[in-house]
Amino acid sequence: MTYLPKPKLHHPELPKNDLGYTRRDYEGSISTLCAGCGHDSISAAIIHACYELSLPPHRIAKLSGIGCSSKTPTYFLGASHGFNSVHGRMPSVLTGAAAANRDLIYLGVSGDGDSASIGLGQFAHAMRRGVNMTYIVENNGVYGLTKGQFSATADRGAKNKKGATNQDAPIDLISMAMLMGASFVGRSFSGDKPQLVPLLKAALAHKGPAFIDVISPCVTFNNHEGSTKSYDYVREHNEAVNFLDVIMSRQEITVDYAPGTVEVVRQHDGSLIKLRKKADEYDVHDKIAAMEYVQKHQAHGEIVTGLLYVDTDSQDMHDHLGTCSTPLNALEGETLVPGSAALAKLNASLR
Amino acid sequence: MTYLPKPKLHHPELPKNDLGYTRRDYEGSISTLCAGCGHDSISAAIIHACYELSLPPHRIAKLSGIGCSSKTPTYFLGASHGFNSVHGRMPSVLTGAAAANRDLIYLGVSGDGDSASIGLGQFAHAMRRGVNMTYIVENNGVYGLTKGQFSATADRGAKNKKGATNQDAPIDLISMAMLMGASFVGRSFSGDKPQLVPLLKAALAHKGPAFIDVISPCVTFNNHEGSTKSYDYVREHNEAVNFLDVIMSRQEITVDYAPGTVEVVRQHDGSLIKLRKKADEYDVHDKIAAMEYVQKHQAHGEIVTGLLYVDTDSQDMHDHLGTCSTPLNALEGETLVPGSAALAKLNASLR
Amino acid sequence: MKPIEAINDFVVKVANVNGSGSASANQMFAKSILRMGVPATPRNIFPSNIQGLPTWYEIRVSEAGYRGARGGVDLMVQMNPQTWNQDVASIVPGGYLFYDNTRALPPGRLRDDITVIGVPLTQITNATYTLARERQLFKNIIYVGVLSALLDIEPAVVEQLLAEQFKGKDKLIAANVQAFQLGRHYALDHLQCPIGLRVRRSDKVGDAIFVEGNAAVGLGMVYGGATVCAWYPITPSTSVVEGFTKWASRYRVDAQTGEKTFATIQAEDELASIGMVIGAGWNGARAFTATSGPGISLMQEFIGLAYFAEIPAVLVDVQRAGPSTGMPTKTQQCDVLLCAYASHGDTKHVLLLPRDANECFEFGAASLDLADRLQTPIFLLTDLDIGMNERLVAPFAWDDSRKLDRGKVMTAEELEAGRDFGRYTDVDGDGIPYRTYPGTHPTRGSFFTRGTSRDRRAIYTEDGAAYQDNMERLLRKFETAKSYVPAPVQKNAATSTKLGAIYYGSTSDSMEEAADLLAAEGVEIDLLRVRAFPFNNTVDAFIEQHEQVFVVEQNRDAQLRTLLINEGDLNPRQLVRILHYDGTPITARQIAGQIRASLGLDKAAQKEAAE
Amino acid sequence: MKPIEAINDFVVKVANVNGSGSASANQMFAKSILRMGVPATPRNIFPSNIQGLPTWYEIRVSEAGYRGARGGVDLMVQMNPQTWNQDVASIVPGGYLFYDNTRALPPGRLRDDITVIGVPLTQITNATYTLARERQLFKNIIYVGVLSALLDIEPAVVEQLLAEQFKGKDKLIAANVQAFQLGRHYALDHLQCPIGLRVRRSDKVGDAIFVEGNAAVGLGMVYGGATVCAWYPITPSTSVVEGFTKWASRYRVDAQTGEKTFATIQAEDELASIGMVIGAGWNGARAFTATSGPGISLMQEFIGLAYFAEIPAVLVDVQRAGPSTGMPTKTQQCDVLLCAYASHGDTKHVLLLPRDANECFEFGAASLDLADRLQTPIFLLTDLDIGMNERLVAPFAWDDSRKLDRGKVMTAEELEAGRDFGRYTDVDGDGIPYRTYPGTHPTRGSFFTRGTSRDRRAIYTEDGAAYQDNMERLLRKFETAKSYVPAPVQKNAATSTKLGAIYYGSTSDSMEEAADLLAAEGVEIDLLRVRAFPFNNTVDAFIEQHEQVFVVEQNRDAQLRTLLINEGDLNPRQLVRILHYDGTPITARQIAGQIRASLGLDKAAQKEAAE
Ligand SMILES: Cc1ncc(C[n+]2csc(CCOP(=O)(O)OP(=O)(O)O)c2C)c(N)n1
Ligand SMILES: Cc1ncc(C[n+]2csc(CCOP(=O)(O)OP(=O)(O)O)c2C)c(N)n1
Ligand code: SF4
Ligand code: SF4
Ligand SMILES: [Mg+2]
Ligand SMILES: [Mg+2]
Repeated sequence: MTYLPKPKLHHPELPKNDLGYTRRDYEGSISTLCAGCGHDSISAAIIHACYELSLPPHRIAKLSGIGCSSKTPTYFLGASHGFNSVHGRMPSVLTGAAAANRDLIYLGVSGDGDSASIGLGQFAHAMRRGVNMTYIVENNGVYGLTKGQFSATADRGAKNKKGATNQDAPIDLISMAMLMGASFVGRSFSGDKPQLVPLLKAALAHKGPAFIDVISPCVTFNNHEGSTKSYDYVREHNEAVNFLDVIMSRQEITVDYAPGTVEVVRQHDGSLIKLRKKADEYDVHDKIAAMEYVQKHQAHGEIVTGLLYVDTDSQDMHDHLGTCSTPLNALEGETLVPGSAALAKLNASLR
Repeated sequence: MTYLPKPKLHHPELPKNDLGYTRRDYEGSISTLCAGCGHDSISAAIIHACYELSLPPHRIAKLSGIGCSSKTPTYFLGASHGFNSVHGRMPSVLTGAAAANRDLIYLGVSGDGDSASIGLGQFAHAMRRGVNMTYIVENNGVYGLTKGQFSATADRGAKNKKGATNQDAPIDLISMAMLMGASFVGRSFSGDKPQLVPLLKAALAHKGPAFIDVISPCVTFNNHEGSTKSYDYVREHNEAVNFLDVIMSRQEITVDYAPGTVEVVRQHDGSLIKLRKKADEYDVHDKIAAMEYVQKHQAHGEIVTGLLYVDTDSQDMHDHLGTCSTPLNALEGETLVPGSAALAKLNASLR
Repeated sequence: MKPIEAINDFVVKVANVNGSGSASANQMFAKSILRMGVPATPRNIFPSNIQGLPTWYEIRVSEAGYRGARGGVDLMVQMNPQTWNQDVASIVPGGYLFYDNTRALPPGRLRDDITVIGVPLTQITNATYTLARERQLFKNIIYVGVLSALLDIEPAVVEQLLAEQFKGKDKLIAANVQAFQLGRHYALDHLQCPIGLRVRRSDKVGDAIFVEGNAAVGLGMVYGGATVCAWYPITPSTSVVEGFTKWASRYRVDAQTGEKTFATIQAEDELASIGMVIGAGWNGARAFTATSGPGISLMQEFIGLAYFAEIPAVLVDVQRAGPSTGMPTKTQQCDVLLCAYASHGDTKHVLLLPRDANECFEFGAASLDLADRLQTPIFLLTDLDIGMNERLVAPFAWDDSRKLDRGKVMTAEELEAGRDFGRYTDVDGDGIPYRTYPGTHPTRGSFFTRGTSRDRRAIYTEDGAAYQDNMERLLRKFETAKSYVPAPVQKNAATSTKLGAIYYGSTSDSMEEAADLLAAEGVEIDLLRVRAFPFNNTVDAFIEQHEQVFVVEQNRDAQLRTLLINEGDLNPRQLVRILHYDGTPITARQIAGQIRASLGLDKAAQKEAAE
Repeated sequence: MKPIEAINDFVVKVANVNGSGSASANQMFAKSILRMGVPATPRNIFPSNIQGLPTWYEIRVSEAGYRGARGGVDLMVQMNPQTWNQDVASIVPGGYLFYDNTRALPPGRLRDDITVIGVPLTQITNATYTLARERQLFKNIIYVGVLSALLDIEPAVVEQLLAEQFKGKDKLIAANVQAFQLGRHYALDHLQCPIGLRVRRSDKVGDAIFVEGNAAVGLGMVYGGATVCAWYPITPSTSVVEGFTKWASRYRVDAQTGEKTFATIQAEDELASIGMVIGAGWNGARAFTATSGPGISLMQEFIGLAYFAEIPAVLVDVQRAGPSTGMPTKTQQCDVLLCAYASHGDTKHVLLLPRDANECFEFGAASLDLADRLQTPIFLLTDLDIGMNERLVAPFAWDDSRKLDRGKVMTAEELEAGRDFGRYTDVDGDGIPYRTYPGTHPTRGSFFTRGTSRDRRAIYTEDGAAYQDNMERLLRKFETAKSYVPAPVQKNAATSTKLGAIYYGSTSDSMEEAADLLAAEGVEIDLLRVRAFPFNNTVDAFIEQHEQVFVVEQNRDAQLRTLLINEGDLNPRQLVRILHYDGTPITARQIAGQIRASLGLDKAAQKEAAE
């Protein structure tokens, strides 16, 4: 953590996005995480992505559980409402919030303990339900805040600081998300901003449950030999599947990427994602193949990153529920209350 | 349910198994489920399997959650201790029980609501942990006991009795079990005794977490047109992957099956499972391929049944924990209490 | 033994098998009595089972309007051989037994102090119908036909009910009327009709409606403006959500577009359902969940979050017999204490305690206002007896000038105008701070919600003084709640008395009847029906005015009494426990018996009380 | 202002940055005082954060043996510029400030009523060491060296401690001793040593041991024969399990095979951890879990199951400040009510309330016996203050003739011999039935365990009478529990008095010191320290013997007082709330102040009480 607060004044020459906001407008209060924590890099990427997408900060709602990772929403998007709920239960709170107001952008931030241990059920069911959100797990394989116990994503055989070895099978959140029905699934590494920022942008623009697993080393409890979530390990085993960028449809200019290896994906809102396939046969629309790909590489100790699966035709929870286009929280008594005449009729039917 | 209790007297000519028990010795009290409920067929198959394996009934512990399915342990193995715990939390109770006494055989019985909705997390984590058990989900796609709401395994598009349509993505417990690290995974249909009984026997003989998903139609709330869990639907879409039988190693005689299509699997206790592959390329040891196979067929509306994956080298929770061979619940104070001399030394180190 | 003679004042009980289709026949039977202007109160007694186990339907006919369970059966309609012995035993001396005598009964099993009426129902049914399903269903209508003759119920009333029920399906009407007449004529031809028990047309029903408490809660939520309902199925609360969804589907769907102004979400469990309610409440929607005891237990952590972070939420708890899974289809008032002090740490929660379906509707709608006004979880505590039984209650009423009370919400306009916003600042001195909905204003009014301690402006802090300041404000808010919740209802005895009784919810009918019974014996009791927690100050006053106050409730540990003593610093010795908790609804006779025993009035009473 | 002069009676507080490695230096500093025979009580004050935020270590040196927090600081060791202002403000007039004056401080920020001692710590450190890690670690040892000179601590004692700590690593010992001497000599050379505060060798420590409550609980579980520990990490309970696992790994691993006679299972959450404990308990193993408030909330449903199905289980709740996530690193006694009446429906649970690490050990071992004996969940309620601070306590003791009490378990032999077994039959009249372990006998003694109601032979039933019979037996069992749980400890005042005080747990040290303070002023109070719930009958007797009884506890809502009143039917007006709940440990001064205020003895006291 940096002790001295940054000066609050805006530098007059800071570049502005389409809404006239600078990067500073997307920042939050000063992080109290350990210096060098991967989570802080993710916060920076979120700030970057929201700035570049020109999202109005106050139209984003950021929700989290409990953990070092779950603390981070305080450190970005200070003009957004945030909700640091209870351990492992952010998905349900976010689901309720999304039901109440379909017009906000929902960002769920969680840790691997929060989502893969205590929160596994809620994580899975939020995906099934098609909640329109971007769900990020800041995955370090440990419980940071409670000082270094293994989480459910720790690899079998990983050693912790005290020398204990993890014996339980690890949970692969990527495969789990695909299996549960997430319509956008990607993975990245906290230190890989060029990959993470576009992935976040694509996820934020996606309609339906977008899930991103971000490997995010805990410098205090898990960045040591034997840990499969440490910086060094991840750098070595990181096999990027593709690169991507989001172009909001109103821009309509594609970034100049090397041609030939690029696939363009059209998102719900019309925005496009361009993909650079690592392997020629990789098809981001084939979920079963994606799961196989991820797992096969995993079996070889490789972590596949990039946008791994996207369904551009997905429906979201509101489509399923058939709710009206006005956010439910904006409806007034006149719309909601049937009134005394209806009640008189109803009484009559009950005699 | 049959109102009149069966006479308690044993027929003198009933055949006996190696332990001298008859089938009746593996029965429980009279079922109070709806007449024709698939769950009753599963109870019958369990009775059959335990009888044929000559398991001493009192060395089996049967645990369940809450639901019609979870009531069934009362209806089989009356000489076993049973535990009807709370909704969705049988896996943790069973885990604790298994930790306490490694010498009993653990049978976990659950429903799809119990395991895929409220209990998803516990289900997943019990698999990860390698608990030595046979875990059966009696899967009808509905909440029977609370009268017909959709469970999390109901297919998207399924209609319930009241005409409502399920909108959420279904959970495929088979893929989930494999993903989470179950070392024995199979699926069957309550009405298919020739397949289910051998599958149960193999699972009971397996060391490590054995999971069986049994499609079990609810005759009251889910056996109607539009339901993908109804008898008729399942009969049509059931594609049996293989047949299998268990031979306890002390018998050492293999059943006379048609040769050529048979694969022999050696289990931990030395017992053999013979598999008849439906598709020549099916390999019960390849988890990733199994998941792909299951999901590909699922995508075509087909339910793959049979033994789908087995790891004959799996370790169980006690191996991971390094616990002693004597059951923990049998250890006496002499073994467990370090005594006053050790305490005096310890006190000294705290000064 | 002389057979009982009674007009418009008796108890009929029908013994059936679960899942045999008797429910709608029995309901029609009860309704036919109501349509003759005679108050009747049915109770379903059913097992935790789907098909095949015993179930009963008990109807108390009472021109005086008593709605509580009475105890004892005057006419037993025995349709289930499984329960023959216990059913025959439950008939009061001089009562009647009506049974299916198609097959002969084992000898020596009948009492000689009752009148036995055999009708070969199965034989009649099978002679007329061939399809198994028809046989099963019509047999029920046939016995209603027999009953109409035995009890002198006007056949036109039943035929009218059948016509309403199968409106549009004329063939079904005719078939059912035929079955009804089959039974009725058999009885008229072969039996002495009517028996000593009779229904006589009256005018005591008035404009009352006949409805289940759970459905009424659901309707109250529609009228209260709930837009998000998140739930997980559990007996006996499931029909709250079914009711909400049914009424909302009637009143809240755009006829053109089919778009809904509500969302009912079936969650994966109770932790998720309360989480969703809290998320929705945080985001400015009116949201509720419905559950029963086990669900409340699972929601504890989240309830504490909503209390501390001050998020509106409504929890309907339709109580059933605990602890643990207990008796899921039996009634109790056993979650009072858990709800009042739910979650770890120091907490206090608002409880609403409706007595019947009418108040279920009223308090249902009010709960959403209270949640928004007080920014805290509100518990609507009903029970199986209120929730899952149709009951005659005052008709629902709604004042069209009434507005939804959204509480203290700061708007974009106010923020724009520069109004100061501190999420946890007590600007009005009532302990209730202002909140903003997420997304309100681009630069002002955003804040971070958390379950950890923070200062008045919602900034995270571990400072003890800020923490304590906040905890004291929460107490102030709870004090404020007293003036918003429904006040207790007092009903003094005819003459001044030193005895009082405090009661609530489903106990009310029986308590008030017990007061009548006791008054008739010269024991006068002032009555105070509490309708909410925290208690209004008049409750303490009432207790102080009486030497002895009976606290009547349906649980083992006298839970409301604990709340009374703890919150009012009252002397426990003044408050006498009157308890009943075996899962059956409490009766007036039981209450009167225990009160007599406690006053040392009646030796016999002590026996009755212990029943 | 004259600088304070005090020998063996003062408070030192060290202000550090979290994660800077100061913890072990501070512990060594505290231990050096103890090794000189002078009682010292340290307290860690730390944020909910891993690295970078302020943290403090406060040591109360008290030859009289007072262990409660005192309030005020005599010597502030200021090592963290973030908290400069508040730290300087906390020094009592006449006190001392020791700080790192490597960089000049802004002017005008120092008080003139304190003695300021500047040492260029960073400069000294950096001049000697070059590696960043060395600089960070040795700076801490250097200030311990300075402190030894300032407070007259014997250097040999510190050197001996260093030798013990780094036993076998001679290079490290030498390096640390060097750093220590560096600081010490700087002080001796440049400062006036010692200051007015001094440690003087004494003999008041005796055979006391210095240990954390959580570690002691873990050790108690080893001695109590726990074989299964299932848990989920949560502050401040995590070190209970770490302690258990550490000691078990020392005493319970076969030297040859490496096989363990215990299993520590990290569950996926608290629902799973209590589920595992219940499964293990059902299966005859002694099992426990450790958690804090949020975990207890999540365990509610399972706790009700264990109560109703009567399964032994031990739950250690190391309490922290609630509600909700609250202040996870601050102390409170705020889960008393939730634990006592945990879960929906009518329930009552046994609570054990240790005062310190010695009782943590004792009650830890006893809890497993009690769970087996009473076949019910046992709560061991400690708190952060007891659990996460090392404290001087009486040494652990064990009687080798003591046997594990496995309670009423019917064996295969007894069953074989034809002894009748009914799982829920009260054969002995104490409410405790017999159980069998699964797998005991081929044909006898098996039964079905369930959370639903059943009869005395464990057969499922929805019969009201059987249900009530069982619920009454559970009450009888709770009555029986009174004679098994640790009895309260009474300590009467020197002269007869009408004032009494009831207290428990971590409040005890401060309460007993407060009684001394008040006695010195002529206010005599009889003391009763309760150690368990249900309360022994002597508690009611104690209250009846006194006109006014202060109930002293660390929560807002006077939770133990509620239990006293509710279970004893006591008059609340006799019981005066003495409360403190801002997350800091209660002090003797605060208690004495509130008691004075309540007695109207002191106007000034009222201010202090409100502090
Ligand atoms: C109900 C509950 N149980 C336990 C805790 C303690 N706890 C806080 S954070 C945490 C784990 C966090 O791990 P993770 O989600 O991976 O976040 P990280 O700190 O690693 O970023 C735990 C167990 C809690 N706050 N609430
Ligand atoms: C905590 C809790 N919530 C809800 C319930 C109510 N409940 C009982 S069984 C059940 C669903 C059972 O469904 P499933 O497991 O599929 O079993 P089935 O009856 O279909 O065999 C529910 C929701 C409960 N008993 N406990
Ligand atoms: S403990 Fe680990 S996860 Fe937590 S802030 Fe520090 S580095 Fe990050
Ligand atoms: S309701 Fe369905 S699942 Fe339950 S017993 Fe009946 S048929 Fe079986
Ligand atoms: Mg983590
Ligand atoms: Mg089901």
